[in-house]
Amino acid sequence: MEILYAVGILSGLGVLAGALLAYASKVFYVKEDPRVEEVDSILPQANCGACGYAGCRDFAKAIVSGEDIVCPVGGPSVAELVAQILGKEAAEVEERVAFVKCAGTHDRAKKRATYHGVKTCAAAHLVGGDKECRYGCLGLGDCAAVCPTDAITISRGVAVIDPEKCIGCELCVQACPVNVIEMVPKSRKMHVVCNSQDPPQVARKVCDVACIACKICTRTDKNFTMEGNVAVFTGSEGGLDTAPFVCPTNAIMDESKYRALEFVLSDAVREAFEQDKAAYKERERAERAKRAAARKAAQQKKAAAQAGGEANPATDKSAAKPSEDGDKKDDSKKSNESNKIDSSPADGDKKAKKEDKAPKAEDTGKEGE
Amino acid sequence: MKMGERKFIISSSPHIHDGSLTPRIMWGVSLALLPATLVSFYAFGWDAVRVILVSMVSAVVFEAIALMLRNRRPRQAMDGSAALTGLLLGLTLPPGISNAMIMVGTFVAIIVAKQVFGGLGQNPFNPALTGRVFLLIAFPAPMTTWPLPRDLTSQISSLKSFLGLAVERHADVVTGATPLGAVKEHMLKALPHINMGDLFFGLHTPGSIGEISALAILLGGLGLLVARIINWRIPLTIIATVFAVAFLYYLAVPPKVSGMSPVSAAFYMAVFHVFAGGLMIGAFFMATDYVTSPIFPKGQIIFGIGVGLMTIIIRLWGGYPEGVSFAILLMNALVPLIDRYTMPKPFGWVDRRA
Amino acid sequence: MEYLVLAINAMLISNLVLARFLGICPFLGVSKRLSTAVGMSLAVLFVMTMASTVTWMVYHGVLAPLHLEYLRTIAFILVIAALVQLTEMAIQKLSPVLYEALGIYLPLITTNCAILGVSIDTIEKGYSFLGMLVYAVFGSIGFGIALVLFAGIRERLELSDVPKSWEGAASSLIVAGILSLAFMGFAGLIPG
Amino acid sequence: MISKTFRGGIHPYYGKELAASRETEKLPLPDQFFVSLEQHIGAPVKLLVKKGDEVKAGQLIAEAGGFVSANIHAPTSGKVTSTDPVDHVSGRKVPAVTIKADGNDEWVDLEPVDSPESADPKTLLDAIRRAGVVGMGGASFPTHVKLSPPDDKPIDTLILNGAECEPYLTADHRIMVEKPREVLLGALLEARILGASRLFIGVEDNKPDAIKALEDEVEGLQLPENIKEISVVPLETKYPQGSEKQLIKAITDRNVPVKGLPMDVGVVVSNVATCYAVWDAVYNGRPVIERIVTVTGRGVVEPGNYWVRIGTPVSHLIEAAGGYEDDAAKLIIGGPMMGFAQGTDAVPTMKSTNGVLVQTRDEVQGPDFAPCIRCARCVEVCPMNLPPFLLAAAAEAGRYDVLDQDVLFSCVECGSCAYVCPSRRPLVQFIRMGKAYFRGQKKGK
Repeated sequence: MEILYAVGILSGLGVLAGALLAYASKVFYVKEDPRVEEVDSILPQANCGACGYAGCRDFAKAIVSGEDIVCPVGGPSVAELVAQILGKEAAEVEERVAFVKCAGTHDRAKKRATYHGVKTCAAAHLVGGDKECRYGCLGLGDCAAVCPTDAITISRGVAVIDPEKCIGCELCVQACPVNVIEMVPKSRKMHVVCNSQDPPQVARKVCDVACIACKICTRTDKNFTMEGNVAVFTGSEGGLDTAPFVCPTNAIMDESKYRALEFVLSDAVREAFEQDKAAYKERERAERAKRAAARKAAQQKKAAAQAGGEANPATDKSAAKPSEDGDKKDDSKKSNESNKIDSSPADGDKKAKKEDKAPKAEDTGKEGE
Repeated sequence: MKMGERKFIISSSPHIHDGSLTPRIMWGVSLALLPATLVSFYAFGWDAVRVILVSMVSAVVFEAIALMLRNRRPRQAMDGSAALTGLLLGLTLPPGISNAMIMVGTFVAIIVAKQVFGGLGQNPFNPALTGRVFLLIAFPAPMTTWPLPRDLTSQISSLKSFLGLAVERHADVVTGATPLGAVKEHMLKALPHINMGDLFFGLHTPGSIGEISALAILLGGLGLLVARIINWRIPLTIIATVFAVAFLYYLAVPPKVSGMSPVSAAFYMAVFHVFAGGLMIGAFFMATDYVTSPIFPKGQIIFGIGVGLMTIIIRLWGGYPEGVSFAILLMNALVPLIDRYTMPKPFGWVDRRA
Repeated sequence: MEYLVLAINAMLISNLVLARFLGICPFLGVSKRLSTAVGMSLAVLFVMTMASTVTWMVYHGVLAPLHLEYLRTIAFILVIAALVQLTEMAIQKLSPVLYEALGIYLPLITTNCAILGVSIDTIEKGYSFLGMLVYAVFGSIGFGIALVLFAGIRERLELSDVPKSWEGAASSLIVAGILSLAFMGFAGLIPG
Repeated sequence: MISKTFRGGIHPYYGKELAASRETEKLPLPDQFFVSLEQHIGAPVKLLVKKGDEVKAGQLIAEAGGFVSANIHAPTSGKVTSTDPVDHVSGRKVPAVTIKADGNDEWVDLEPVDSPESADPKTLLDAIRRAGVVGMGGASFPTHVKLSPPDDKPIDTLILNGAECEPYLTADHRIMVEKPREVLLGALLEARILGASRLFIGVEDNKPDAIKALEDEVEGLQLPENIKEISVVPLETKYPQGSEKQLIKAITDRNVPVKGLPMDVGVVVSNVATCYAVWDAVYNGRPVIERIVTVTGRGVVEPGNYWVRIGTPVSHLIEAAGGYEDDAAKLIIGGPMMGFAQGTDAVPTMKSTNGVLVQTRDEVQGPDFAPCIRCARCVEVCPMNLPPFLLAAAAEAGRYDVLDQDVLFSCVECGSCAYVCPSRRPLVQFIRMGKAYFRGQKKGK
């Protein structure tokens, strides 16, 4: 009998409470958009705050309420899914990664002082940093400290970002006091590893790998343009894979060949690069010699035949065609020609060109001095 | 030399310093505890030396281990803060306590109360007191066994134990009650006769090894005040509060002290509360710990009054005869809030609502 | 006087969190900021008073007359859960301002064992209705004191260089432990 | 004599004896000048010369780029050889005009103001503006702007800042001793422009000779009508007595509000060297191309004071002071409390360069900084009543969200806190980090 009481009371209480709640949920109904939950569930949940909102949930609320925002971490895939839920067109989101525009390691960039004090970039920047170049990476790792994925390595005084680990959250960009970190499309493989706006004559003095505004790259490759005193890669395509070789100070890096980490930091890789570059120059010279020989032969032939009379560059080119990437070399050749007034170290190149019948092997190693 | 050839050091201003240094402060405070240490040696002999040495050394060792685990230079353990914690803890222990218990105490003090929060400067609670309170609650009996000072048998046994000769160390030790314990026990009955001189000089009263002599602590405390390592606010307010509340209490509940008028008896008991137990060392050395006390002047006064109040409340009404440790720990917990609400306004501050 | 003793006892000596270790979840969860700690304390005060009242009435009005005392735990859980839910909905509708302030804590309170603990305590100890009220109110004030103290310390710890392995709950629990040690000083403050 | 003062502050080793009694010498002209184009607070200047131009001393080479800006003149005659950036005391590199001196030091024709005692304020202001006078105590705020407060901020008091509380520096001290009359005449001009009726000259009491010289001069001075009260006020020798807000508090007991300026309480503060420059600009029509610089410290052989042309490389100054001691380790432009440490001596002097301090290795080296032990010394000495330890801790932890910007920006970076910190914490640097963070945020970075 008692057990019946117990069951009765409990069920009574339960039913009462249930009824009350059911009634209350009607009376006190407050609408919340279910899409917030949905959007939240597809966000990366990194809660990094890179979007400017306090976590993914907040972002979800904001985007559902009509804000026009994108999740920089999630990239296009997330944007598309979100757009599906909201029934909107996905905004074009290009996947981007952060890149440090400086290769001025301790041995390459000149020091102007010894820094004492708080070992962060923000602090060192207050007194101008210890590098002679004021545009370079301070190397104290404020960016690495904020990186949520440990994509940043600090070594020998510069930060290098692993594009594979980078999720594009831009926290490092915000943390960097010298603004040496830039967001670049992940697909871009060609980078100028210099941020210096110093005039060429100054830049040259303070760092071995500075962009010295010689403009050779911009002339050989239309993907490069000058922004003030520094060249930048602005093209949409991959760029010519010879671009790094024409730079007299080795300030252009081809990421498809070298990982940034190694290119900036590893002596071995740098050496390998130098060898590639020397080989390229060698090829270039041989090519020129061949071309010149061909031209000479053509001229001689023409002279001999005394037909036509004009030595058309087009014929020259066709003569040079048999070698691989003939067009590109033609570009660089043009640049060399138009470079005569420039006092850049590319001089050596020109001389070599002028005396291209007898190429000098020792030229190669001296670039960028 | 050519222009620009010499490379200099760059750093943020200012470029000069007054020469003060944290380790120097820490060792300075330790030095100020020298009188109390000497008295303890005189009163308890080698046992006092043993307790203090074990406490200090184990504290430094624990600190060094913690620093190594955190990939810091273990040399930082010699910055004096761990040694000071060890010394303070040792001075608040009864002389008969075993080495193992001391080490448990220093472990709690250094590892649990300090290094867990990031080491020097980060601990919210006074490490030495945390260690002591932990011991008090974990080992109530040994922590409240008080050998009489200058007892010949205890002296001999303590020397033996110090030299590692004795096995049964505390077999013959004569114990007694601390004055505060006696007062607590007899609260409702007649009070025992207390010799104020003994209390002040501390040579014949049982108690924690470093707390018995009010004079010795006072000397050290004055030293700290003169050296400007501490200021008057916290110690003075603690002592004044304890004195005032005790005086009022004994006026309301007159103690039976032979041959005294109620007022002078109340005064007598109030003075007694100031000199007895750990109040002096607490007021001058524990409550003034930089890390765990308020920073702003107003806050320091609030803190001092709070410690005084809690102490006397626990002493008069609570279950423990002594309340200084608890009082300081409780007020330590309040420090962040006190700091928050006593922060002075910047020079020329204009109220934003105005 | 009897109620004063009860109040001090509930608030300090047998502090819900620090002496009886009830309600540790919200104690750790909502003590990151002082402001949220205050909000939580108020919410607990509100819910605890209400829940204790209702459960007291359920017990003395329904269970006791029917000699179903052994059902109290399950019955109380039911009642408290429904009550908190109801309160949350009501507040959300009736006072959005209050909801903004307390709302997020209410679901947390559902699982706050301190509420159930206090409800059962008042029955166990046989408090009168007034005694129950004093106990619930001061018990929750004690909870609030512990929470606010704790939040203050945690805010300070946020600027500290806490070792990575001890960050968050680990060091918080140590703080709670030491705080609890300190509160033991109140033991025996009131005889009985 | 009771010396007035303020709350907080410190008593560092002053080191003034090194150069205080050394009479100011004319520094021989160097071969090359680097005239920085960032010598004031405000809008950047417009460059008027180019590489290859010949210039004369006093010739305008860069024009103020707005009202809050200041002209820059050539320090000597010669040829502009470059306009590349050079080192700036702040540690940055900024555009500058490099002039190769021809050694003749030919001047342009100067245009002094006729009968300055009766000239109207507008003419005076214009002369000051043309001469490119800026605050020469270190702030380098354009003086003509400071002397043109808005109409709703009437000025009744002009305070001459002769406190020179920075240790080691004696440039202001020397100018007060050597040119008291000029300084006072300049101050009277300023007072007249401002319409101030009270003129106080605040001097720290460790410079009795300067106080005496000024008092003597005040007595012999023919006071214009507008001045009702004038006195030399001895101040307690305590750093940072010369900080504007503290100086005003000590002398007039007025509190400059947070985020406010002295003019909010009816006061303008002017450095004594600025007054001299004002006098020079009005009475002689000479632009600011020369000032007194103290070269001092244990790291130089022979400390002294020099009349230095603006743009002179610091290396040249050091040479004049006998060169470096072997253990020179730190080169500071300004004083040891607020000066800027330099990487090299290629940095040029500017209008605001009042001293060059060279410290030796043992003065520079100290232990690394340790955690804060909350000893509250920084709180005790902070003249602005701030909690420096807290501001620094927040900045160190990157927890800028707990910082109140009004409190943070109240900090005048005097360095008293870091000076007394037993944990050797670079509190000022942390606070500056915090400020830099918020400035960056404001810029929308």
